[in-house]
Amino acid sequence: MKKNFLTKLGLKSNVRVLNNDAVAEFDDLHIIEAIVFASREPIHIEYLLTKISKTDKAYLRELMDKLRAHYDNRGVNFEYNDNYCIFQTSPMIKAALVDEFEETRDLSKAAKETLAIIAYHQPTTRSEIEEIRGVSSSKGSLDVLLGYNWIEISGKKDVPGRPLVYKTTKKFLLDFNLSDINDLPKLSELRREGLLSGYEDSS
Amino acid sequence: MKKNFLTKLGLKSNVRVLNNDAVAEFDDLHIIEAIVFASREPIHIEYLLTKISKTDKAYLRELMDKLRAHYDNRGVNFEYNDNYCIFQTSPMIKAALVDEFEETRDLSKAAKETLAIIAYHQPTTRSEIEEIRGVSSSKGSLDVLLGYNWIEISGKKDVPGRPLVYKTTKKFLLDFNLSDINDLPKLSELRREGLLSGYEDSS
Amino acid sequence: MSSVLEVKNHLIIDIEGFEGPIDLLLSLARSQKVDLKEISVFELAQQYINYINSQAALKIDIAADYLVMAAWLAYLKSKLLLPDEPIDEEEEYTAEELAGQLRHRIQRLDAMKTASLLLFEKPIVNRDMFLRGIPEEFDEVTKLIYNASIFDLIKSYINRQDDRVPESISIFKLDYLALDNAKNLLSNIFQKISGWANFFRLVSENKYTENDRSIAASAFSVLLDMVNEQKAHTKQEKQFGEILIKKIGND
Repeated sequence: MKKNFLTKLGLKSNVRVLNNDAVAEFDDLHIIEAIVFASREPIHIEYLLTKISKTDKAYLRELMDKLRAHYDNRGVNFEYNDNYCIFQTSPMIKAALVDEFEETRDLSKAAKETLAIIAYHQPTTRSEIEEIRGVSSSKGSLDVLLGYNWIEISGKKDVPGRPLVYKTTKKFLLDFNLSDINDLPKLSELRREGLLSGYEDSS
Repeated sequence: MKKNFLTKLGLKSNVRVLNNDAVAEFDDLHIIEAIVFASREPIHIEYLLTKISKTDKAYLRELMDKLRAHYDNRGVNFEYNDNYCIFQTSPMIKAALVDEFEETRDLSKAAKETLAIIAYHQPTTRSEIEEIRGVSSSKGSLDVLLGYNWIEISGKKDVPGRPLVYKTTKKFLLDFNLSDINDLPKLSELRREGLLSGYEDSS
Repeated sequence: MSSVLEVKNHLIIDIEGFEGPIDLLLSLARSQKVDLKEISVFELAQQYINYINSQAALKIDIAADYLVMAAWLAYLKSKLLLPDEPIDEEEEYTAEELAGQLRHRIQRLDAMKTASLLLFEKPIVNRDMFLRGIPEEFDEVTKLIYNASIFDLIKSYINRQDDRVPESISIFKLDYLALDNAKNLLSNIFQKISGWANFFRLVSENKYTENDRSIAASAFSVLLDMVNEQKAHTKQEKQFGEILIKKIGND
């Protein structure tokens, strides 16, 4: 019965009218699974809404929850945030895969801090980064982060000398599993404490 | 290299440790699943044998059968022959999903070089681009960049032969987050930032 | 690498990985075991100075940044003992305000260090988990999105940037008479003559280029074609004698 229905998918809209909700759901679940599984890039939820039988976010969310549960204990997991879905290998079996697939080497402490400063203060300049870290050199860290495509140059600051400004990229959000930049850990707390601005601004 | 990953997983694994064979099989199944998922090419069965707990083809075959059965009615299928394993979108779903699908790609090296040269030297001609790149053909790259609307033909140069001249477009500025072409960092500025020092030597 | 940097790297290695004076201050502040907001800057300044002194006693090179901070802290410390009045003539900060600023900088670095730990402790793509290796395309894949950042472009540019870009290009004028031009030359000549005429003299009167030999060769080649096509008569009275030409018919 399931297969019978699937063979008619070419006539999607006509067929769906005739079939019951359960079949449509079975269908939709596998459409989402296929689309997301097929891609190396995260798939936007809005895109998925155009592919299933109802343009209904709550319904889609239900299906995504089902998929996540189905893959919960597997070698491959289905993950999503407010915007994107993706399949990725389970972090729990990382050790079996790192030799073959690992692309992100462990970064220096300096590079990690530089990334955090850019993420929380963006857009920001090299001298602002160095001011916060209290050191006068950050070029190596910036190079590494640019190379990973986690940050990008987004123009110049409108102050004397027109220094370059840096901000994080979409790839940064995706690689760190953040829905958007407001998803950064403790962001609102740090804002409230005035730690993301100068002393003057906060007092 | 036979690893028992679940033993590292805390409570869950403590429960499973009671039955070692079952734990190993649970691990092995998911390692196969993850490796086949993440691999950039169809995975050879001999390689999988080096990653699981037993170098035993019959055992591996059993696991592969289980995986195939698990994915039988899904949007994605696990397939194998005598040598290779692969995940593939279910043919029925694939047939149903015949329309636009976005894919992100990296620009070819040639296209990136060509775009960079046009950005920094505009307006410029094809032969000037080829002179800088040291190659005699850049038509393909120009076509890609024109197709992407990042460059446009802005007239003809007033020299013998009246060659076409190219310049970057508004869309280029938009896509690369530049408010103005003068926001394109100058080489001297990048050097001052201490960036790119490694690249000079590598050219 | 400059000597200052070498000194600093040396220092960073030698004193337990502190990356600059603020980092060192943060470490010392943590040892006070109170909330960083409540930290005693007076006490911290003394700790810092003691630490730097102890390092100097060990004859470790101290980078300028650390010494500048030590001097400033000594100054601040002494001012903190005085009544609350502006000590900085230009900006008119009180000692307590300067201490507040320092406290803020220490807290801010602490916050960023914590944030970086939080960011990197969670699973990260391509480090802890991996994505589909063989992406599949569905039929009618039409939309490709190209990934390229300004940094990619600059890298490409740097790799190609060299001195081969010419200042200007000069193209030499060709020093021979093309056959098409020779045909025009001969048709001009034939319009002017009636009866027999000296071919080479006519040609040399209608110079196109400086190279007479090239004109002669091209013109003669065209002339032979015309004879062949029965558009012209030629005759030569003797060996190496003048070549005479005459039009056939009226055209």
